[in-house]
Amino acid sequence: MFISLEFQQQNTNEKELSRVTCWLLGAIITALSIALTIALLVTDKAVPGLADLAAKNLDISGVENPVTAVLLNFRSYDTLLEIAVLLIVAVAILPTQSSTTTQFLSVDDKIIISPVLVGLLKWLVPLAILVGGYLLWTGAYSPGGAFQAGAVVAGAGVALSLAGRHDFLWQTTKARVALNLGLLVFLLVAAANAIVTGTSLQYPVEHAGWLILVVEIAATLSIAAILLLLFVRLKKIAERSEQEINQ
Amino acid sequence: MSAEIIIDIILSLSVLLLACLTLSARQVFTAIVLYVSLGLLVTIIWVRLNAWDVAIAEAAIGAGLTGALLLVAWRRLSNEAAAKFESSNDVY
Amino acid sequence: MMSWDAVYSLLPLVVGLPLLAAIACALLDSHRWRVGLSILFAFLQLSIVVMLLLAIQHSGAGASYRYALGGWGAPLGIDLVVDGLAIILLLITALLVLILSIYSAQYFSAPNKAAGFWPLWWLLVAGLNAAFISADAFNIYVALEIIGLSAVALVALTGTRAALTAALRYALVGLLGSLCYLLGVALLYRAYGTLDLVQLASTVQANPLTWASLALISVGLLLKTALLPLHFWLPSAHASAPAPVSAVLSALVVKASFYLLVRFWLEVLAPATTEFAMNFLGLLGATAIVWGCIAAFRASRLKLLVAYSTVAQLGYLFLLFPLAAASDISVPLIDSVSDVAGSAALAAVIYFIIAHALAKAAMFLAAGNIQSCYGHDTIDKLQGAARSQPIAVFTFAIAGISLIGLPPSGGFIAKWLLLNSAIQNGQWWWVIVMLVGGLLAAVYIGRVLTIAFAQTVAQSGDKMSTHLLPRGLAMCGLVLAISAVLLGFNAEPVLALLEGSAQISSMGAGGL
Amino acid sequence: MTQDLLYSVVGVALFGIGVFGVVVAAHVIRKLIAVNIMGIGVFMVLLASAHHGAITDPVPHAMVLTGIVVAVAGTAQCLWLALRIQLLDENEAGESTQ
Repeated sequence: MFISLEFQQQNTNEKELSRVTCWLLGAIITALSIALTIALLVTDKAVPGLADLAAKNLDISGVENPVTAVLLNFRSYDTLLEIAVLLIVAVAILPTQSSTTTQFLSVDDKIIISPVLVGLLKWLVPLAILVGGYLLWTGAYSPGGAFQAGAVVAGAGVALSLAGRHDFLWQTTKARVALNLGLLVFLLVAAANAIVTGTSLQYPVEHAGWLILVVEIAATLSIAAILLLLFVRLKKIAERSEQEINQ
Repeated sequence: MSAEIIIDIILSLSVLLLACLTLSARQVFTAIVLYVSLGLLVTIIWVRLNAWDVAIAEAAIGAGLTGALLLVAWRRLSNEAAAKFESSNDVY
Repeated sequence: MMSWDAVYSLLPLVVGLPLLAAIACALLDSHRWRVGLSILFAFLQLSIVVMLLLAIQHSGAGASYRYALGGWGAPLGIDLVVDGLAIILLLITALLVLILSIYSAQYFSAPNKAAGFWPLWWLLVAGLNAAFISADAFNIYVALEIIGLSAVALVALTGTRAALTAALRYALVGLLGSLCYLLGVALLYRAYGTLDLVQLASTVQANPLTWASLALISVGLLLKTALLPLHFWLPSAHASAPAPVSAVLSALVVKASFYLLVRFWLEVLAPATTEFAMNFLGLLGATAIVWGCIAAFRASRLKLLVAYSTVAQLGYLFLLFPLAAASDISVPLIDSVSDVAGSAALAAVIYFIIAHALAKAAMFLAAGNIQSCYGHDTIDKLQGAARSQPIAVFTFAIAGISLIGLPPSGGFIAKWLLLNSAIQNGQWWWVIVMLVGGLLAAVYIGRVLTIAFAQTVAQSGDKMSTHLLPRGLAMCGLVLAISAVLLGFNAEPVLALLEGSAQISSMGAGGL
Repeated sequence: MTQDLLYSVVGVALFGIGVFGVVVAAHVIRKLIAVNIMGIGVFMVLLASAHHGAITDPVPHAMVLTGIVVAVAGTAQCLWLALRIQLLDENEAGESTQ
């Protein structure tokens, strides 16, 4: 199936695969999927995975939601690297020119938008931030956490951006700090842990709760900033020209 | 055979159907809309599987944000011919 | 007495320092600060890796060390593991990163591009190091994503249409590969309830599910390693990236996924592998050698030639699998002759990785220098390059010696070891492939040198508007090329280092 | 147990559908949608494996959360590159007609 991927991409003018190739490909993939399904059906799964271990150590993890415990304590290294993944994309699409302004959020009053929208935004944005804060806080006990909270807060920014009046200046220092803060705080906490407990990313049991919260707050901020950046920059490049996007 | 399993079977079939529809949609715009609805349907399955954390993230990021990004890009890339995957000739 | 455990506790810094460097480069606004900090961090990283190397050597042959991040320990937590194989890759990474950082400091003099380059550069280094020392299957997925996304962003830095198209294809292939890998990991977790490589190695059985996940993991990693039928994305991506990025892509990035393949095939999922599959990989490798050389000969641009040469050289690495299959490398039988031959094949391949990394990085830097001088790198228009760009052409020639495998270069020793191992196993057909590959490499490198040394036509002398490059740019490539050759002169100590490290099955045995 | 098997199989099928879509589709957005469907398939296998009736294994949940975020990052990067290519092409076309 991958040979045909190559086939298609090397033939520059081939718009779509021929019908025969499509059918052949479909047949091969179906056969492989069926083989995989049979492999799944004939093999027993490990019960219950790591559920017991996670449940046993939940008491000393500093949080009560097992998923948050896995994300920010048991396997926090994955989460650390994942924030780095987000940072990569953020850096890759960040405007390159430095700016002189310091204000992150700018409002252009000349753009007239309907009063209904203004009213809606007035409610929506604080509400989203409130919900984000709640998700972040409740993540320690019940479903929620930094990613969900970050996404909701970013949603508030997306709404602002779509309304058309607000602009985000990503080259400001504030913006750059916001983008990097999550990873930075995570690294600093990891280093502090290494000094106190001797092992990187190992939280002292009695301080685990608030340390995780600190990491989560910083991570939420960065995740929200990066997700918003992704949307705003894509929107900008989709609307404007090459020169403008670097400003 | 309980009611539970029937719900699961219906959900599974509709997810598979929706995935096929998404990929075979004639218009790119339709494909995006169908993909977002697929994401929302999958969210229900995540809830069925007791994965509430994932369900929230899927709805917000997987369906919501990804859908928004695709839609925003679609406005510029809607020209089917231009956005086709072309190997660059200058390489050879 | 110095406690070696204290040295081992520096292990997380191998990932932490590059991440910190990335943040610093992203936050700082001054070009000079960024460069200074980067070179400082590169030095720090190198010294930490050297300390770890000393600690490993002190612990004796086949030693490994596990670091339980978060103090939980596998399977609940994530462990880092460093053994001889990992430390050698860390070392070559740290060395190349130092030299390439010095090169990049001069290469990216325009602040616009440099602002994007340095954070991405360090994130890529963090991803590479994370992949080398990870002992967790899912963690490797995240590390692969870091490598993939940052490599794509670095390729796109060139900004031309060719580079952006290549980057887009690279990104899609990367996503496809990662998802295949992730499905493989999901199946493994489903069946065995652990993500730790060592625990997996001791519990996996040869059953359909393991085969399925081995196949998925292999397809994912082979896509990223660009073995022959899956190589289609590599030439354009490696050829259109900025010179230091091309260098690191060819020298290290493809090797990272190869390293993981070795881990999975010879160690983690060894019970599920078959001799037939190993031979199949070897066959693909052999095809890649011949096909890559021919494509390199037909390439019209210098950087494209070097990129196709990478496809060919990657083929040699895959000869490891049939040789290891024949000698049952995965079973630690200390006294058996076949095991010695197997670890000899692994040592040869590690040697090959080091030699190729140095030579290929040198070659890409030389090609980059020629390109930025001439404003193009069309091979047919490079007449007289030897006179106007003596250092670059000289670098290219020396690196070429190592790639062809002429004595006394590192490439020669690597091929010699590989040949020996093939003969020991009685698999003479690989010997033929290797010799043909060497000959073909000589042909395509000879073609470039013939043109470069050709007398310039009289009128072209004043037509050529070559602007001078900073001396440092030329020297970095030269240093790399010369070290590729010196690697051949100093084969003894390097081999001694490999001797202890090439026992791959030590990763599980030596764990805490 | 049957629920788990059902969703595992559906996950594998979604993965297959996604692979087919990636290879066959020509438009970048379609390719990206197909990649995301592949992703959903993998996540479904993971979450189905984590589901043991009353007991739920949190580790795959964390893995899926990570995967979702990585997927959106990759999607955004691809779209960004596609848009930049599009801009370059439009500029080129604009210059050649003038």
